[in-house]
Amino acid sequence: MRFVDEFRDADRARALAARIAESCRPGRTYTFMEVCGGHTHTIYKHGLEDHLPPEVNLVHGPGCPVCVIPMGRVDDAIHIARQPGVIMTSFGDMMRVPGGTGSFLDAKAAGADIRMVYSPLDALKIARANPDRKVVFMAIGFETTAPSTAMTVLRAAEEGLSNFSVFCNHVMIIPAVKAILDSPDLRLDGFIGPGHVSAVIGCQPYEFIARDYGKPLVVAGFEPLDILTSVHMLLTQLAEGRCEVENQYARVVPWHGNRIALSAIGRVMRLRPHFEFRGLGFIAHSALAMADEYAAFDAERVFDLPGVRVADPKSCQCGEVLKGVLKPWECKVFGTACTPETPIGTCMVSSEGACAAYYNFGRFSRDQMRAAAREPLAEEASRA
Amino acid sequence: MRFVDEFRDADRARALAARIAESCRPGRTYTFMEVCGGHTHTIYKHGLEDHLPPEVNLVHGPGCPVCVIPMGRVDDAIHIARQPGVIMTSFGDMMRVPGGTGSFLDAKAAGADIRMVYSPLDALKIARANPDRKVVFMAIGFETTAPSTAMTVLRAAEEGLSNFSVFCNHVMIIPAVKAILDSPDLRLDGFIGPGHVSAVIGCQPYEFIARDYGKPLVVAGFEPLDILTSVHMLLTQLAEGRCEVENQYARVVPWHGNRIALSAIGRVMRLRPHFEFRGLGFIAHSALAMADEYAAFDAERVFDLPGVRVADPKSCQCGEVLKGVLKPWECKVFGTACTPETPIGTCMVSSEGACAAYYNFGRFSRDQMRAAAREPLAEEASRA
Amino acid sequence: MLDRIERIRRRKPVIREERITLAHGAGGKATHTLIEAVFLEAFRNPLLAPLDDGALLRAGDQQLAFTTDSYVVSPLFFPGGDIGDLAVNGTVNDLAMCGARPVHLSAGFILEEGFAVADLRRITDSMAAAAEAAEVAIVTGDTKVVQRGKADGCYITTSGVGLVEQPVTLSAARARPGDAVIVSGPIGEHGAAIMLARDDFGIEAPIRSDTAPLHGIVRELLAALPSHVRALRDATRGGVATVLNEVARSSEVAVVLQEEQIPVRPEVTGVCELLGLDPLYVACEGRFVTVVDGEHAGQALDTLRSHPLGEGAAIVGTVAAAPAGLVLLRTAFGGTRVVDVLVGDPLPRIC
Amino acid sequence: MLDRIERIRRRKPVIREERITLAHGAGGKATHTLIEAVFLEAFRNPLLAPLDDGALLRAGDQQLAFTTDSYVVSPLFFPGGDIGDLAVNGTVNDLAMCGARPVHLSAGFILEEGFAVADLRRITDSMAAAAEAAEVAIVTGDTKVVQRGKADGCYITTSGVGLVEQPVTLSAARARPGDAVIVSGPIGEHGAAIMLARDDFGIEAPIRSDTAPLHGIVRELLAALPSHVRALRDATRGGVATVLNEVARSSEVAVVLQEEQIPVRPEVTGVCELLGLDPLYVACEGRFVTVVDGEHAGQALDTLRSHPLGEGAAIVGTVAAAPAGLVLLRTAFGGTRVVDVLVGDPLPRIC
Amino acid sequence: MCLGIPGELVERLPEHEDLAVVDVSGVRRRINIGLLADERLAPGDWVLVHVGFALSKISEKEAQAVLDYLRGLGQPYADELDALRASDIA
Amino acid sequence: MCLGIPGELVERLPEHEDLAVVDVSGVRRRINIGLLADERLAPGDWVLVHVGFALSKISEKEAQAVLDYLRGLGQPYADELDALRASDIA
Ligand code: SF4
Ligand code: SF4
Ligand SMILES: [Mg+2]
Ligand SMILES: [Mg+2]
Ligand SMILES: [Mg+2]
Ligand SMILES: [Mg+2]
Ligand SMILES: [Mg+2]
Ligand SMILES: [Mg+2]
Ligand SMILES: [Mg+2]
Ligand SMILES: [Mg+2]
Ligand SMILES: [Mg+2]
Ligand SMILES: [Mg+2]
Repeated sequence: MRFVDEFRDADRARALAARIAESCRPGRTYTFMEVCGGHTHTIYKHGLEDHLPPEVNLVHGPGCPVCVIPMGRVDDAIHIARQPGVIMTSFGDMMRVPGGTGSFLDAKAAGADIRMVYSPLDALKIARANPDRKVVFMAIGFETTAPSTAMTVLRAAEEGLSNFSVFCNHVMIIPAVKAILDSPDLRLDGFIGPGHVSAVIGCQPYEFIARDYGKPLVVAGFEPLDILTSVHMLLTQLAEGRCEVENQYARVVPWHGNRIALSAIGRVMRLRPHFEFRGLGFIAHSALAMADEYAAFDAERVFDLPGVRVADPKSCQCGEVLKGVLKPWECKVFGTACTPETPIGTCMVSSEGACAAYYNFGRFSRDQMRAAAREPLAEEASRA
Repeated sequence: MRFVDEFRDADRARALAARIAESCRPGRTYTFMEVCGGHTHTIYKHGLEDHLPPEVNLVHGPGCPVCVIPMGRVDDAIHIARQPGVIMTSFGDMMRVPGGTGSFLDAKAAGADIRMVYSPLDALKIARANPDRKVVFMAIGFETTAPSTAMTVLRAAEEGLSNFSVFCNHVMIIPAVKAILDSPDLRLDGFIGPGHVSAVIGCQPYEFIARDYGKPLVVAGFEPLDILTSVHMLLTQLAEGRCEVENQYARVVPWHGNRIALSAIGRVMRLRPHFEFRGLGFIAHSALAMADEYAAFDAERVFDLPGVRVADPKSCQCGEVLKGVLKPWECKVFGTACTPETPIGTCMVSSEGACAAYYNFGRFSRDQMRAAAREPLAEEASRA
Repeated sequence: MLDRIERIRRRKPVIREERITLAHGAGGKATHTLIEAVFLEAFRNPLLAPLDDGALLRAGDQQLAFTTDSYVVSPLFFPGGDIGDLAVNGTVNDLAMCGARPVHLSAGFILEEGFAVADLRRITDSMAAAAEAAEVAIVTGDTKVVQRGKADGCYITTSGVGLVEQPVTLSAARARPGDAVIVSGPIGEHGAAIMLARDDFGIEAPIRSDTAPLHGIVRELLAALPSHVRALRDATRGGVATVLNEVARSSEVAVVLQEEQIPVRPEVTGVCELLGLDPLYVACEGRFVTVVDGEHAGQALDTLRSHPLGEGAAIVGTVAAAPAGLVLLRTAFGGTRVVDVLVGDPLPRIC
Repeated sequence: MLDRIERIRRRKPVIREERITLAHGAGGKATHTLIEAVFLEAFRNPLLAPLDDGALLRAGDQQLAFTTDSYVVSPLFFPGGDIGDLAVNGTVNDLAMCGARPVHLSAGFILEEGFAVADLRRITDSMAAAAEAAEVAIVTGDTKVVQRGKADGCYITTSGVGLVEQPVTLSAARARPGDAVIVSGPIGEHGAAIMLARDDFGIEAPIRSDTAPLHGIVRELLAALPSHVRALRDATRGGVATVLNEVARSSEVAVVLQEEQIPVRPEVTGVCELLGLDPLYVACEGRFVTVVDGEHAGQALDTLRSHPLGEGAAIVGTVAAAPAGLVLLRTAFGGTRVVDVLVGDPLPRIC
Repeated sequence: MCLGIPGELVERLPEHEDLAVVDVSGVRRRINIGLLADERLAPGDWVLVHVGFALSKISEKEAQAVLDYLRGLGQPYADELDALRASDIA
Repeated sequence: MCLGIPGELVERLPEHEDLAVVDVSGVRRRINIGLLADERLAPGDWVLVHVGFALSKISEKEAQAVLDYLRGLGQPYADELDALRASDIA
């Protein structure tokens, strides 16, 4: 088993789609939020909504770390990158994210040494190879990614590297979901829970959602059949009157998460009192900073930061999109002033951002898509 | 008066040539050495020998600073240039001079930061602009150039620049001429003295040549008429049985030289006990090093130098050429293995080197040249 | 909403950036914007306007094709090729895509001070071999040397002149509903090979660049279907997705692809998965896309498959009338999505 | 001794260096050695062999000229021009030197990440203006972007196709004894302007680049003397001295120059004196050297002088039988000297 | 960002206990398996790779359970499909 | 190396007593005149420029003396030339 193709099978999808359609109570519509941007990406990439009946409506949540980073933090990162002798390292996803004064890509074009890495360990490699430079890793991501940053810092400390630091922007999924749940304008019937975050934190932390907010949640994998299955599991819970946390992604997600990963985070990082999420505003205890013991690796202490909060552009409706209140195309600037080429909001940058995913992969009514796709392949035609 | 064209006039040259021919005692030949490479350059560039009778023979002396620099010093300079953080600055003349392991140009191609400058003051400018780099000036030249280096160091000291140093290879003309005079295989009737060196040291230092060695010397300017005039003055002295130091270049050369220049050298530099001249071997008291008071600006003390003496290639006959014993084309490798493109000896590098000057500008019997030059210009032909 | 977006997509492109970024060279939207807003704007003339692989010119009674490309690939040597054969094949292919027989090439070298002469010889040797294989002569050239630190070893610009011997009308603007879309072999191998050769990501896989001269296979295709080939495009920077978007936009048609039909070697899939890339956007240097009359698609496929460079050819989609200007993908999962033009991705230099 | 040297000078060139140095790009001996030992060796073919300004090709009933040059001048903007008009004029001129009417140009851009879009527009605007002035169209192009620190703002490679409309046989190998050597105007202004624009030497002078398209003046010359023009060469890298050495060597004749006849503006003389350079080796970008039948030299001169770009034309020398292969200069001082090919001088990048 | 790829562990590297090589469709990369120190990983095990780290050991049993669940759900559909095909042929 | 060029001093610069501008055939460069501090240089004076320094003040009187010497030497030659030309015309 490769754990990929098996979960992309069209025949299985069609069978499941039929069951999903049957599971909908006539006359009722269902709105589920997929919390994680990875799910958003999968949904659009595979055209998953073509398998959903009109009664089932997916809204895209705040789980794209690139989408929630506030502009001021991008500006701070660029400020660091511009200091003499600095090499800033970053995942490719961050390169086009706009701050108040442009993106990493712009700063790089203007002379900053900013390099794309695949792993924080690659940043460490760069630090070792450039002892006379200060190498900073732009750490972003939810709990999925935070352990990798933590392990990298532990490694740097072990090696006694003195020219490596982390600009820590790790955020946490539970406070973000709670902010969504607490927002007054929201109507959701359940959650598709983030699979890879859960590989670290486990499923137990979601229990309050079922218990206190009465919403079912199914932790889901990232192949399209995983998501369809999760939709079916949510519908089944609702049909059966249950409201639980279920784990569709048990092949990857242990119920109690990854102990080593959690303890690495615990050693290297500490909870911030609050942190700004783009569009959602300040959320208490929602992000991680470097622990005092690792102050030497904390770019926020190694460098003087302007730390200026930058208000989101007026026209930006990312907050509503992140809360699932607006569909991407309902934003006033979607596809006109705001495109992946010229993003106004961050949801238009990462391919996991709801707006970018919809712009790149969707941008069509399901009906039009289906009509176009009904054309037979020419080979079939000419051979027939 | 522009002090240039007036001294390049062909009519005046032809008149003077007639007088020179008349001044030769029938049956006798005259051999004069022009000490300075600048004179060699002028002679070939203007085709001056076409105005000399066959009885007058010019041989080219050791006064080309690029030609006398020993290979080991080039290697030392390249060693400095290769140190991390160093910017080596040099006059263009030095770029192709071969050491034992290649030239500046090769070292530059292999990654060293070596920059051409017009003046040592330009090196100082580079040092000011690059406070985090160590800027070294490759100082070469006879007394003409040494005062500029000295003034530059005084300026650097005044400004308190701590990233500037001089790799001092300044040499002195009198010991070099004395070495020539003392060599047993030499037959000279007189000297054409170096005009620009003399602008600094004056004419008085040459008096021992007339007094102790019985050879007349005329300090000459660098335009072709200056040299022709000096030849006439030498012939006149010989005809009149005089043996003196005369100053043909009084418009530039004061009899006692330049007091400020000499005192700048005296402050910043000290005499070396001995120094190697390529082809001539070690000569006592023939070169300058940085004085102890300016040790901070002395690249020989700032950097660790290999200081390895490199033997000249076996086939190299530069020594004989520098002493005037061989004409360039009499060297076994002239124009074949040794060309300006692939110099074996240093006389083939600078356009002031006798071999390069002859290769670039001469390379012909005077008869062939004259025959070719006799062809009328086409305009004359077609308009006639 | 869709109309509004389409209006925006079609309006005169404007460069908002003050400085050139790597995105402007990635072959996607930013590249197109740069070309249209700066180069087309300045040089506007009827031959340049179609922005095809090359320009078609008339010289006496002869029609010529003329094209140019600069090659800045890093690293210079990679599994399956080097900048030298890339520079020859790339220009040969652009001529072939115009329906021309490549004949003469020029080569301009920009060398960095310090570049190893032995490497230069390796490059010129492989250019010579590629030229011989492609039956072209390198007839004129130029060499410049720049200071160390002002280039990356060696850049090569080749231009090519080809003869259009049988009059064919090929253009990205000629696709019509019912046509078939064919790719000549597995896609993305060149781009994947380059990414791995850079060794930035610590990934290893047995992937070789697909660089190859396509004039031979194209000649056979045009000979077999002289009047049924609508468009030819080599799928270089920006990959198959970019080429098909050009077709959809120029012809005002929809292109509908079938995911399972798209030939991708498993190793290329693996690299794309690890790096989060889509093989449809990864460059080829020896594959092309052709749009042919749907009724002759089978014949076209057979012709391509009988050539060594087309063994892996496949019909990957069809042309439909609507939604005009877009490329759609029927996914293996049974859904449908848009395949848009690449938004400038800071990928490594691949050509 | 002379024979021995001549044998050595004519023998197969060998590159001794392991690495490319700036000398290999300076247009002198090292450049020739590189071209002959590497490029000619690898690409050897009859069209390339003559190493003229461009290659002459046949296409149907039409003769074409094809040429390429890469432009890496630093700084990009200088008094009298910029890299843009240089890139157009340079290629137009190489076509004109082949006796062709320049018609189509390609342009390949290599841009450095961070390059100002406004500067790029300035460059493309001046290319467009130069193309219009030269009556050519830029019909195809390419753009690559390289990482910051891997270029110097902007490099441009242009290639050109021209039509040879009246059959003329022009070649550096056609000079014969009795011919006249003419330069079309004062020399060395481009190279001097670039050196000053770099501001490395702290020298200031009112010198502007001479960059200009020469197709018009050449057309008039060829129209006036259809069968008496032997050779045309634009005196770019390496200057007039290098061009004439090529003539002397290819035609196996001597070229004898008269120093006072060589037109040099006083400011250019001043710069050369200060820097110890010889104007004969300093590049022009809007001057050419022509060798014409000696009996028609006066007519050629009158024709050139009646064109605005030839007002300063002058007959500067004659062709003699011996010493074959060499350029001699009768100096103003009344002597004679050899004017050899430049030994690679690390001069700044000028084109 | 949360991109995680299943890969097969093919080799543990001697130079560091945290280093291993995974294979994804014939493509190999070194990854850090320090987060799975509890799992006693061996060649043949599958792991989920995220930014160069193995985040989780993948359970084939659990994967199979999902596929079985789907097969169960799909049975009526498959039956229907078979019926359709049968009627088509007829 | 010992290249020295005559230039006309056209301006002394206010920012430093050692700085001046010389003109060589219409070409201007800043040079250092510190080695000629004894000479009280003023615009119109000619100096010999070497590697950015004025090395010597040029004496027009001495230059003229050389040219006069040459004229003296040349007189017989000039006479001869005139005679030749006269005979040619005849
Ligand atoms: S269209 Fe742009 S501004 Fe609007 S929600 Fe999406 S990303 Fe934000
Ligand atoms: S030919 Fe070369 S080796 Fe011989 S003397 Fe001249 S420079 Fe020296
Ligand atoms: Mg193409
Ligand atoms: Mg092209
Ligand atoms: Mg191409
Ligand atoms: Mg050229
Ligand atoms: Mg390409
Ligand atoms: Mg030319
Ligand atoms: Mg050319
Ligand atoms: Mg040219
Ligand atoms: Mg191109
Ligand atoms: Mg040029």
